[in-house]
Amino acid sequence: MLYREALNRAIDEVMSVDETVVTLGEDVGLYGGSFRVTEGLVEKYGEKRVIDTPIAELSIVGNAVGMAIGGLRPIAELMTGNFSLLAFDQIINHMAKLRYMSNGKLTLPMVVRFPQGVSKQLAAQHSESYEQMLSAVPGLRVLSVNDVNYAYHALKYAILSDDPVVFIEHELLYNKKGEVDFTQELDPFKARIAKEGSDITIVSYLKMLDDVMLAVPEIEKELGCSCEVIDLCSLNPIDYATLSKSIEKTSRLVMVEEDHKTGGYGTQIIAWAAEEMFYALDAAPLRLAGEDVPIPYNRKLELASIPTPESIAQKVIEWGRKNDV
Amino acid sequence: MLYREALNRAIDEVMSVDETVVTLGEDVGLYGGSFRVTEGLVEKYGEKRVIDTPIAELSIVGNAVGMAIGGLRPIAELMTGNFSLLAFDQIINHMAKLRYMSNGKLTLPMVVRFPQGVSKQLAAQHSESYEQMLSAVPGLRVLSVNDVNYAYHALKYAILSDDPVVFIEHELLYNKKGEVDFTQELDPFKARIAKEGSDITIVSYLKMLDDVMLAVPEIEKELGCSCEVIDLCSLNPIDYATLSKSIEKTSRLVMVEEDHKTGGYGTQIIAWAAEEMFYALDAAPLRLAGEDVPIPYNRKLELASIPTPESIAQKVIEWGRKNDV
Amino acid sequence: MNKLLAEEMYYLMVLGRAFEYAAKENYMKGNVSGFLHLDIGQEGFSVAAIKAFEKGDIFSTYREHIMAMARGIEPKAVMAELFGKATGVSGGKGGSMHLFEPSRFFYGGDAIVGGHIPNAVGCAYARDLQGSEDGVMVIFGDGTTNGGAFFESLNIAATHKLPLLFLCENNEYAIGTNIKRAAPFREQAKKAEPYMLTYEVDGMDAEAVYKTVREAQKNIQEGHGPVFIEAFTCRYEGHSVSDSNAYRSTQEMNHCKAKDPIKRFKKELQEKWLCSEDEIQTIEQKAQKTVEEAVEYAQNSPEPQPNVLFENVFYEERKNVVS
Amino acid sequence: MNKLLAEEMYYLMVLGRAFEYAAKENYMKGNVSGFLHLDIGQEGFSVAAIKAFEKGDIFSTYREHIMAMARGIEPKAVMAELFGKATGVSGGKGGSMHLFEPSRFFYGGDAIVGGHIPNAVGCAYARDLQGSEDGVMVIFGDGTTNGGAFFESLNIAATHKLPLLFLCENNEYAIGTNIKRAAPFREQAKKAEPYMLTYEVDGMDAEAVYKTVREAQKNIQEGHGPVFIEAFTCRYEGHSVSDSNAYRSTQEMNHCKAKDPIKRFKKELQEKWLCSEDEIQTIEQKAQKTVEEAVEYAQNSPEPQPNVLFENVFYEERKNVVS
Ligand SMILES: Cc1ncc(C[n+]2csc(CCOP(=O)(O)OP(=O)(O)O)c2C)c(N)n1
Ligand SMILES: Cc1ncc(C[n+]2csc(CCOP(=O)(O)OP(=O)(O)O)c2C)c(N)n1
Ligand SMILES: [Mg+2]
Ligand SMILES: [Mg+2]
Repeated sequence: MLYREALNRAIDEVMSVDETVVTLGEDVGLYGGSFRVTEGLVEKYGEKRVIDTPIAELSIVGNAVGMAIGGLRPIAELMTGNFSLLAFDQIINHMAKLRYMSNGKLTLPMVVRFPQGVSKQLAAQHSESYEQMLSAVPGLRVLSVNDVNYAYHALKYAILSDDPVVFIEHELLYNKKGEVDFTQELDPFKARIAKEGSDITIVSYLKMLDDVMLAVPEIEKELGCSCEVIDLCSLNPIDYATLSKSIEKTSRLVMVEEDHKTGGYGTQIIAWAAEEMFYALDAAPLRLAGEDVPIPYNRKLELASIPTPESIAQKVIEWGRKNDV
Repeated sequence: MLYREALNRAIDEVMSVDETVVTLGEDVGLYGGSFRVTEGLVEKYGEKRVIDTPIAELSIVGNAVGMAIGGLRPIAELMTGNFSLLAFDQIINHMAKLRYMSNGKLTLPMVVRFPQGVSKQLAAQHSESYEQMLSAVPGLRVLSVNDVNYAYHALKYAILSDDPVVFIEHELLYNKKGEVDFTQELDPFKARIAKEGSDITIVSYLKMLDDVMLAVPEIEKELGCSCEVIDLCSLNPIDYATLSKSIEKTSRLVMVEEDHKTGGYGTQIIAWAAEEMFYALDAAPLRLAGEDVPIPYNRKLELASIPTPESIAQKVIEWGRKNDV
Repeated sequence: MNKLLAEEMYYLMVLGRAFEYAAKENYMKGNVSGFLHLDIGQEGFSVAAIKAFEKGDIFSTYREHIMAMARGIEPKAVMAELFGKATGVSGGKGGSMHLFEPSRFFYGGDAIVGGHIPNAVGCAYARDLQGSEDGVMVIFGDGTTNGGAFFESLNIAATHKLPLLFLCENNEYAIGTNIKRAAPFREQAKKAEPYMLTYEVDGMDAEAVYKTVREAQKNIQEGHGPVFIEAFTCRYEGHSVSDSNAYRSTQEMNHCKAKDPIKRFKKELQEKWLCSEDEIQTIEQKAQKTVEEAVEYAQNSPEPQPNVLFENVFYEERKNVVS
Repeated sequence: MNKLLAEEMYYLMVLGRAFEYAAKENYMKGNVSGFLHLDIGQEGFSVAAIKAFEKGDIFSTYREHIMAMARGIEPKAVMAELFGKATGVSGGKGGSMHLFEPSRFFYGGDAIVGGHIPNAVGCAYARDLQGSEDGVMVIFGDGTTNGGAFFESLNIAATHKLPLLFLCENNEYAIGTNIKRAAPFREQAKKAEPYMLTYEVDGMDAEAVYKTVREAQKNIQEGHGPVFIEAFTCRYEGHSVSDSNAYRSTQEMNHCKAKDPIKRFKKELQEKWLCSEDEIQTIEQKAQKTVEEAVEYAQNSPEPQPNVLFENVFYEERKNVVS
């Protein structure tokens, strides 16, 4: 099953049993969704539950908030995270805060989902990552999974949860293949150990995790060590328990992300480790991230602006040598 | 001179010599500005250069971008940072990126300024801090000064700079008193040593720096140590040179900010230190920040949600004792 | 309208005004803080609109104390909220701008100008899907009709023929900026004309507001889609308690106060509903007493417990460390 | 219009179409990537609008190759940009959606639907302040007229009587969503009517577009404030090269293509301007050759240097570590 099919299946299953679930967004209905995540749903559930919206992101999220207040469980799709900026007021000032401001009188069972990140030459206004901003907002859960099985379970959880969830996907993951275990009970807030190891803890998430996995064989060969790779899955809350267990074992931490180096999401992981795991660390942690530039169109420049399997391997090996790994 | 008067003076001086400078925002003209920063300007420069806008933040910033393209030097005021969310698309996708996407053909000499932070019981939709988001955007300079003298010099610099600058103020600093040295040449991107010391480096900025200064005497007394306090002034770029010099001297780092603990601005400072200054640090760094909750209205809850001079003193002392400072 | 309702409305207006003055007084004393937006001068509008929109959901702005009370939220729970007390309608976490009571279908107080309008659209969508008839009313000021959220909502509500009543309180000012300096014309209903049926009404005339909202709701109930009402009003005080109101001349203020909605409605009570001076006094005294009791209640109520700070961030209290 | 201009316009239309097909071909070959939005079917509209708006600033969307060339940007610099080469109009950093040439007052290519409209408003403000007469033109699609940025701009432009021409290219589709499913009516000019003078024009008729834009610019130059033009057009291809266009029936496509703007303008050239078959062929060959040369140029141009990645983030290249 493809990643996008797993998402489709999760939405479909929930819609088929709970008629309060609706999904809305640009081209999610008749067109089948820009990335085909909502394909086939309008035929099954009709235009009143699979709602094509105008190009009005502030309203897409704002309407979803109102639908949730009115007793529905909306899933709002934004075509890409880049357009989520137009909805930041609704996401941050409304979706995240209404429950708290009302002292719990309002409940907002809703999901905002979108893909993000560097795809292929979509240029600066279509290639950004926004998890660092959204994971810093109290009142939002942020899920962002790499794995196909997790995609199914995490999205299903998000829809059924009574809390507002931002569900971040990646344009390059939609066609990823994987098995889904439909019978499993899976906690989407628990980090996934993508690979066990004993000498370096490498933390990543979303698409970059695949690049890390591609880099690992060379790292292990060159450094003669074994890497433990952790897929965060939930960006907020963070499963610190899994992280600390791993760091206690390896004493070394590497964080890899696609976001920019300055202020990117991984600063939270490194800052946490510096505060809470300082004495467990044998070496300065390493954080690999994108350059501090808007994403350029040209393919070579674009690839030079973010970590790649090659650059990850190279930089971790360099760091490993310098730090006696 | 008050902080807000220093800002007013900076704008006034530049407007008087450069007629391409305009300022726009809600109630900046006839009303004199919500926080009186633009007081008196419309009388001097007329309604065409001191422009009252409708309540349309996306347009306020979007128009400023267009004015800059058209050869003006706009200063856009947003009533508070909380409303800047409505303008995030223009700030991030346009103001920050147009120069890069055009390969330098476009230049955007503009400033977006706003106050932010916890004032007094303005509740969740009026009390947030957004520097962590905006400082993570390549293409934006972010200045946020604590000191009255710096307020004057940094804003003047920002207006005259050919780059887009986000200038973040704090509602509780506007009536702060200080001397301005008009003859000084001051680099607003250089951090300010608010107090020299030898044993702990405390980094902060904006309003929280004043709270740190209030906490320092007790910290020094209780721990029998001397604190060096650094006011970042520029949140992006960061003056790492000043920071590393201080940390090399003290071997200890504390970061204090008003933003939330998870994903707040200070994660960048701690993550940088962990990566680059790890072997210079004798103790785990400490980061004091707001709780991970929306800001509540009730005064006691509100104060419990952010660091205060008392809580800063208490937590630094506790940390110092545990870490043999 | 009948006599009983007229009396109730008069009671709510008088209560509203007394409440607002009491709130102001307690702001001066330091019992109330933050932004405090008073509805004095607009009581007729606020009470009539809410009472006319009998059933259905209501989304309002930050200037909503009187509306909340007209919707049946206890004055003491509103005053306690202004005092930031645990007994407040939002437990002391929301304050003046954030009064919520879903059991009364009142989703009150949004402090982002225009931010609640897309929410109301979404709720109208939900009601439509659920087959409920009463629809949704969203209330906002003239300064709100220049922002993207408002426009997008007109378009969406009209496209889907949603059961939504847009109610614009045009007091001609957004803080210190007159509407004629923020829009090309004074009448904001013009903006809605391409999309839906519009009405203009004198917002200082409670009876007229009542009738217009009734008619509009009927239209909605009959499935004709959204409606826009513009009510011209006047606020007597500054934008919030901290605004000096210096941008309006004494002349303008006098002109504005001459149309007092409470005096006008009192006359109607007397002339049309034949209420005696006694009956009216009884109402006024009751209102006064209710406000006094509300203040006392707020004063004596406990502060929220410290741990409340961490409660209701989420519905499911899930620890940050999961396993 | 005179014969010379008519010939130039025809040249630009033919050039435009050939350019777009060449771009598509090179996308299939992998020389061009990212989002590629073709303007085929709308050449008459794009060329006529730009030529009519002789002077003044232009802000466009991502579907702007032909507009950029009509404004005088070299076809080879546009093609090189699509190839991501250093010689591209944006140095290979922008790509198809981001063509900028301030020396020709063309601020191209915004990829955020509606995002460029507030920028155009700001630029019109600047021109007004500077006393320049020609004003600003902003071009956008029918799908853009449902978003907040568009509405706010109508209001602001009208309030300040700015020299701004809103030009809506209504091809009835926003990707796969028909305008009638995203707005309550097909004609988007209705939305502008409360604010400004509006025109509707057949966007497949280049001459009509030319005349309307001329008239509108004259209006602006005379200081009457903003104007709105809606041109009904038809795009022949999918939204972008990666869109299969499956949501439009063959019948709809045939109907649409029957109005071909190039064929129509060719007829005008022949009948009104008495161009000979020879003259026309010369133009067509020149256009074809220019496109071929543009592709060759793009192909042979160098990639950007690696260090370009870090350039032009800021105007002042200030190091992160200051002291
Ligand atoms: C998005 C946003 N921008 C600015 C503000 C600041 N502000 C609060 S109320 C207000 C004026 C609103 O005027 P209007 O809509 O006419 O309502 P009124 O206060 O007259 O009832 C402004 C500018 C805000 N709260 N939210
Ligand atoms: C804010 C935003 N939302 C969504 C998109 C994705 N998108 C790109 S073009 C487009 C359709 C625009 O349609 P229209 O305005 O009619 O222009 P056309 O493509 O027909 O020329 C959409 C939805 C975007 N680029 N920006
Ligand atoms: Mg008003
Ligand atoms: Mg279109």
